[in-house]
Amino acid sequence: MDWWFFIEVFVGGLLSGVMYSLVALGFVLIFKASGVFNFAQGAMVLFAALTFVRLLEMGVPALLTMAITIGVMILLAIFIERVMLRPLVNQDLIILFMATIGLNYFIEGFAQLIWGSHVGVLDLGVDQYAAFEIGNALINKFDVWAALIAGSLVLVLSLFFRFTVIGRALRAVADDHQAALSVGIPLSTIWVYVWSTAGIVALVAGVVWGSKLGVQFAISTVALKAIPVLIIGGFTSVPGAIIGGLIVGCGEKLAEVYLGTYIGYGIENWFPYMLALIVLMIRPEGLFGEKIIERV
Amino acid sequence: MVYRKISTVISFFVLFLVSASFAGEHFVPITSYRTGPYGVNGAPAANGFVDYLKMVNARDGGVGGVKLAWEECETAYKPDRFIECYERLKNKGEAGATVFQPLSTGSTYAVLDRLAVDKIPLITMGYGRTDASDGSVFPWVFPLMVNYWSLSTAKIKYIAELEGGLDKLKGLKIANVYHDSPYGKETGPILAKQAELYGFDLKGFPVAHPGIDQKATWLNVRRYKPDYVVLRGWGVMSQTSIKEAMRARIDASKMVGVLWSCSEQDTIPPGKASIGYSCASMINPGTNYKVFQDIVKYVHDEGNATGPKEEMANQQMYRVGVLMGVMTVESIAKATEKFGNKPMSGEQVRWGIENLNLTDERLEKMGIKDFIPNFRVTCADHEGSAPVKFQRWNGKSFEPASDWISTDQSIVRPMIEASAAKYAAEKGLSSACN
Amino acid sequence: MNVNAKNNKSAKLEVLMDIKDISLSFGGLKALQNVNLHIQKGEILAIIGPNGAGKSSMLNVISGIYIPQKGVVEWKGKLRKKIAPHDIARMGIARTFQNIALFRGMSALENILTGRNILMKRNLFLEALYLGMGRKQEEEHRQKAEEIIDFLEIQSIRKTPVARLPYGLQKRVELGRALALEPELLLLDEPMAGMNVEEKEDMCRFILDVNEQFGTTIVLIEHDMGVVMDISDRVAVLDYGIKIADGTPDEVRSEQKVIDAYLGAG
Amino acid sequence: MIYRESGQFKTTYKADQAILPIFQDKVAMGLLMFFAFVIIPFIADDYWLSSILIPFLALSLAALGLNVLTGYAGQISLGTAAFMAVGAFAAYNLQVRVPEVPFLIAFIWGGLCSASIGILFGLPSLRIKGFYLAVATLAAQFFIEWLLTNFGWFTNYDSSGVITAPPLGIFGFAIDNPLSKYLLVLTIVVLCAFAVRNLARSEIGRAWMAVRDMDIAAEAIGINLMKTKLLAFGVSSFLCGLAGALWAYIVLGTVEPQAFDIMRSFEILFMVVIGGLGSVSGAFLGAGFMILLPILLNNLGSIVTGSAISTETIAHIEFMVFGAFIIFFLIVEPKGLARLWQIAKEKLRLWPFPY
Repeated sequence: MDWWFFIEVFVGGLLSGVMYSLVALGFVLIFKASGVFNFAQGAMVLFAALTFVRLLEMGVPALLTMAITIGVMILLAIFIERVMLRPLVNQDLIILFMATIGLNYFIEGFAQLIWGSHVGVLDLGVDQYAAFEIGNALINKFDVWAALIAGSLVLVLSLFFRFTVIGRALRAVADDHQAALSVGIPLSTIWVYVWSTAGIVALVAGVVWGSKLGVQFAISTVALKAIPVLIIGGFTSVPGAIIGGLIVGCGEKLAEVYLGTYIGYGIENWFPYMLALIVLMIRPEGLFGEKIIERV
Repeated sequence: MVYRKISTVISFFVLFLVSASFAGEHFVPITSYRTGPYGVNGAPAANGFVDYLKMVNARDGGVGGVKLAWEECETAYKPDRFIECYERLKNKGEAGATVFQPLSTGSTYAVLDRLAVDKIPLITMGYGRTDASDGSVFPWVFPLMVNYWSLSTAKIKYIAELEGGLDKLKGLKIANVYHDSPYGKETGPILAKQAELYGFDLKGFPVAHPGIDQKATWLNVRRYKPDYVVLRGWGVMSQTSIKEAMRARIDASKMVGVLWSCSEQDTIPPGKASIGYSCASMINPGTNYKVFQDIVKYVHDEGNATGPKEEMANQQMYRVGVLMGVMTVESIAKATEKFGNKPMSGEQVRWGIENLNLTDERLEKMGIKDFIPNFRVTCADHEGSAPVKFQRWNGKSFEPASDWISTDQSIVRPMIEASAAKYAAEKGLSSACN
Repeated sequence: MNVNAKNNKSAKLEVLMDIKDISLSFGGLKALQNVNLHIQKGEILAIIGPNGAGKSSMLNVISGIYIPQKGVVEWKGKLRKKIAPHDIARMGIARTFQNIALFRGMSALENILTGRNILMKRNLFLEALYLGMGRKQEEEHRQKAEEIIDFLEIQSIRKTPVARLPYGLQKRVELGRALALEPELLLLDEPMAGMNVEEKEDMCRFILDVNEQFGTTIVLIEHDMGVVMDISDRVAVLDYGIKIADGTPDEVRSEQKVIDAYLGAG
Repeated sequence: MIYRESGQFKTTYKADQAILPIFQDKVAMGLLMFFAFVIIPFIADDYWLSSILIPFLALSLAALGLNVLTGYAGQISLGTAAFMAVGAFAAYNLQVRVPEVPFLIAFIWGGLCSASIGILFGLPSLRIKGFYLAVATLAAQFFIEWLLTNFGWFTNYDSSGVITAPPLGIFGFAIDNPLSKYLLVLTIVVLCAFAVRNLARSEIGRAWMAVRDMDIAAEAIGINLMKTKLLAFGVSSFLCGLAGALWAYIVLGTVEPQAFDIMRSFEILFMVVIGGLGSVSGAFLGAGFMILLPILLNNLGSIVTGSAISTETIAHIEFMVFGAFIIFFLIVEPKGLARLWQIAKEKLRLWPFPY
């Protein structure tokens, strides 16, 4: 067997895995702080990316665009907290989960309604096609670069959790809501913080994915890739999201390439889920997650 | 609030029932999809279609003095939604719907059985059910100009041209990267046939909908080390394929896309990756044909265009949409020649389509000379097997990459007839031609 | 009336469950240590003790949810093996929970009927068609359920969703659901917790009536000493997982260890 | 008709346990059935039959199936469409392999296959709950879609991977026009609806609800969680499979695996949520809502053709409205339209006196 090719597949898998983690992070943040599984994360990615690219198309300078988009995502978070989370605060988590599916549809519609659905081209000035050659293996530079962004984002987030007041509050909330209040920040505020943060993560993910795929409706479907990542990595762990992403990325690519030859291509659509299913059966809380207390 | 909702529901239905009654007009149902994963392709096509109809009304006052009326219905590329649209629009207008164009293979399949009952023809230009080209079995379906299989033969010819002769195909490795759906699978059999005929090696690589993540697929393609890649993509898949191809160090000039991977949505996002990428088309690139000048003159300048003006120049799908309009109108025109200047019914238009004969003079008159090749439909041959034009993307726009390449009916026709015969046997149909 | 009732009961000493020298611990924490306890048929046995004395653990051992690391539990003279939670009920042991565990989506009647499920046969088709046995058993058991409803005097709230009922009534419905199983042994986990005086009196009455009319053996955990002393035939006192006393209310009341334990705890 | 319970005293529990204890409800149901079976065939045209009523009924059946699982047994599933697909393809394959099999048998066979697959993917529900289970069902969704697309056997090696339903006929009477198809679907769906209603008020239904509301207590009173959950998965998938067969055979006629993609699963989940969790009527109300809304918006668009609102805008608005309604119902009335209807009835019952 061709080992250089194996390396290429393996590393390629790792790199796209990081891209999944990038999306998964948004889920983790919200789940960590509110126990809500936010199905709408994918739509938020779409919304952020669309906002960003359309503003650029209008000729708004990049930095300003970034600032505005962040602002928009924060507004979105506030809106969600007011309209959806507050009324559902003491509801069963499964109800909240279904509500976020509704939210997902709402945002998808809204995003395309105001920004239109034509493909937006996002050039970050990084050559998508250049690659390092290691032996006969090609390692795409853009993917490496995206991986670095994801990595640094994770770093920032973990620091944020460890050293800022809000961060600590969030972790407190994760443990129990009373504790959060004792930190002196009302729950609603905290939720706004979390969803804003998730929105900003979505923006980063959107920009990276968008520049890779072109900004369009389809990028909201990357969320579906992130779900098994979460199951495997654990819903509550930021590093877990990364490791989970890597496992899923590698797993599906290797399966597609080496298994696919025998049982037919297209495995990568379900392989991560089967992987997740196995993890669920053995260790429901995921590899890095905290033990699930009968919440859902 | 329940009651209020119900009452609004009712009131709306009443409204729409009384609203669209198109007296004394040819009714053209337009089933478009401006949304969903394929909206990016569907929207410009619909705009082109509608703009052309508007132009005809403005320029010629309709067809044979009878105005064209149309209603658009969003299918979101879903067969069940298309059926709903079909059922809703089929009886609109004084003489009922003239002809449907689903612009979706799945939808085509879904209404196949209903056409004969409703006596409404279907034009499926460059898509749909291939063996419907056999008019003796499928009297109501018209895969005009070129169907999937014919197209495929032209594609292989084109590759041979690049290589310098059909004999050069021997020993080549050709990868068929296709959308994992009825549309994508349709060319499997014909390619296999050609592979054995010309002695090239063929391997298929399916890409699951929507096809935004194809890394693994292209790793496989790369491992296969193909000389050429036939790209049978649709929607977001195509552009992603072109990108991944370059990432996998497969040169765009070695990629040949099909009809539906041949628009700017596919070639612009990949940037430099798509320079040199070529793809099949029913039409010549560019807009310097009379028909487009007329659309500008009678529609855009009048300020009642459906979409933005740039579309015409930088949207292949817009031009395809215009072509759809052209075929509809021409069929109606043909029908009026026989049945007189009154609103045409589906059945009458069916006759019109079946007797289409687009000679150069005719094309000249229609202002689309050289925009499309000339071809002729017969009862047996609902395709007219028009030649195919290949276009190459130069980084800014498409330009002709070949002459009109004729399709190889000697391969396609027998397969079509065999397949059609099988269908006829299943359904117990007798030949519609004599 | 209780007095002579008790006497002639304690005359026939048939042991329903015999718990021999069991120990139970979670990780380091020793919940129960070398506890011996037997439950006589037809009696009302109360298990009391300060918080964290191991009362609930004891109840769970009796109900079979916990399997003690050491010691054996005999049920009707036979050694009881590990059993699936849903088989406990089939053995004839029913229970109520400390914090109400009713099926909130159902009416009082449905909750009680659900208690009868265990006595019904399952037949997908007949039940789907609501024919033959599928229908017959519904109607028969409805009859039984109504008897319980009458017994607990909750006719008026039959069709009310339990979520809408006041606390006391919910407790009553839960008791009804347990009774619907027609158990031999009924375990009550703090049946009167958080009740006002009237509610408590009602509940006492029901417990005694159940014991009298159906001859059901009852084991209950309760904080309220007063209540316990009034209604129970026998009282077992736990403290830090050790049984420090076991006897008639009067005996226990006079037991020095008990007084210390409670003063200590109090 | 005035809606009054008063004066109707049930003398026997039998009477009280009838499927519709209240007289007016009996009458209403009777009228509804009369309307559906007798009036509609006269007033509805082909458009209404074949593109609104038949799809509506088929999807209602799917929603009913999901409601058994999610509404009654409290197990959430995002794989409904996959189970529909199993039903459709199983029915098709039986008829292809054994041509003389009548289609009704094929439908039931489809349902049974779907049921067994459902039970298989229901196994994780013994260990996991909530959206963890949803993930398990997602696995089913993607895996089955792939399986059907990837292996030609399932489509009888059709070159484009679609299945075309053979013509339907019963006792030599061909079911080929919209009306006969409508009546067929209606009959099947009504029968299923009554079956579910019966289950819901019987021992099985109570077991399901017990598991949904408080599984620990359910165990304590002797309900076997495993059997109960798997039974729910089985019955649910059976109905979904049947719905799938109807969808393939009668609504579309020719169908590709992609017709049962994840979007369909969500659509049906929405029907259940909007219509009302844990109620039979909810499935129908939800389905009706989900079918009519797009058409309504669409017509709204075509009334003001192109000029004011483009179909594009309409479709986006459609997305928003769905989303908004989901959230609205989850906040205001988790039991959905069915509950609102019930409340309306209670009000009516007390009318004109507020108390």
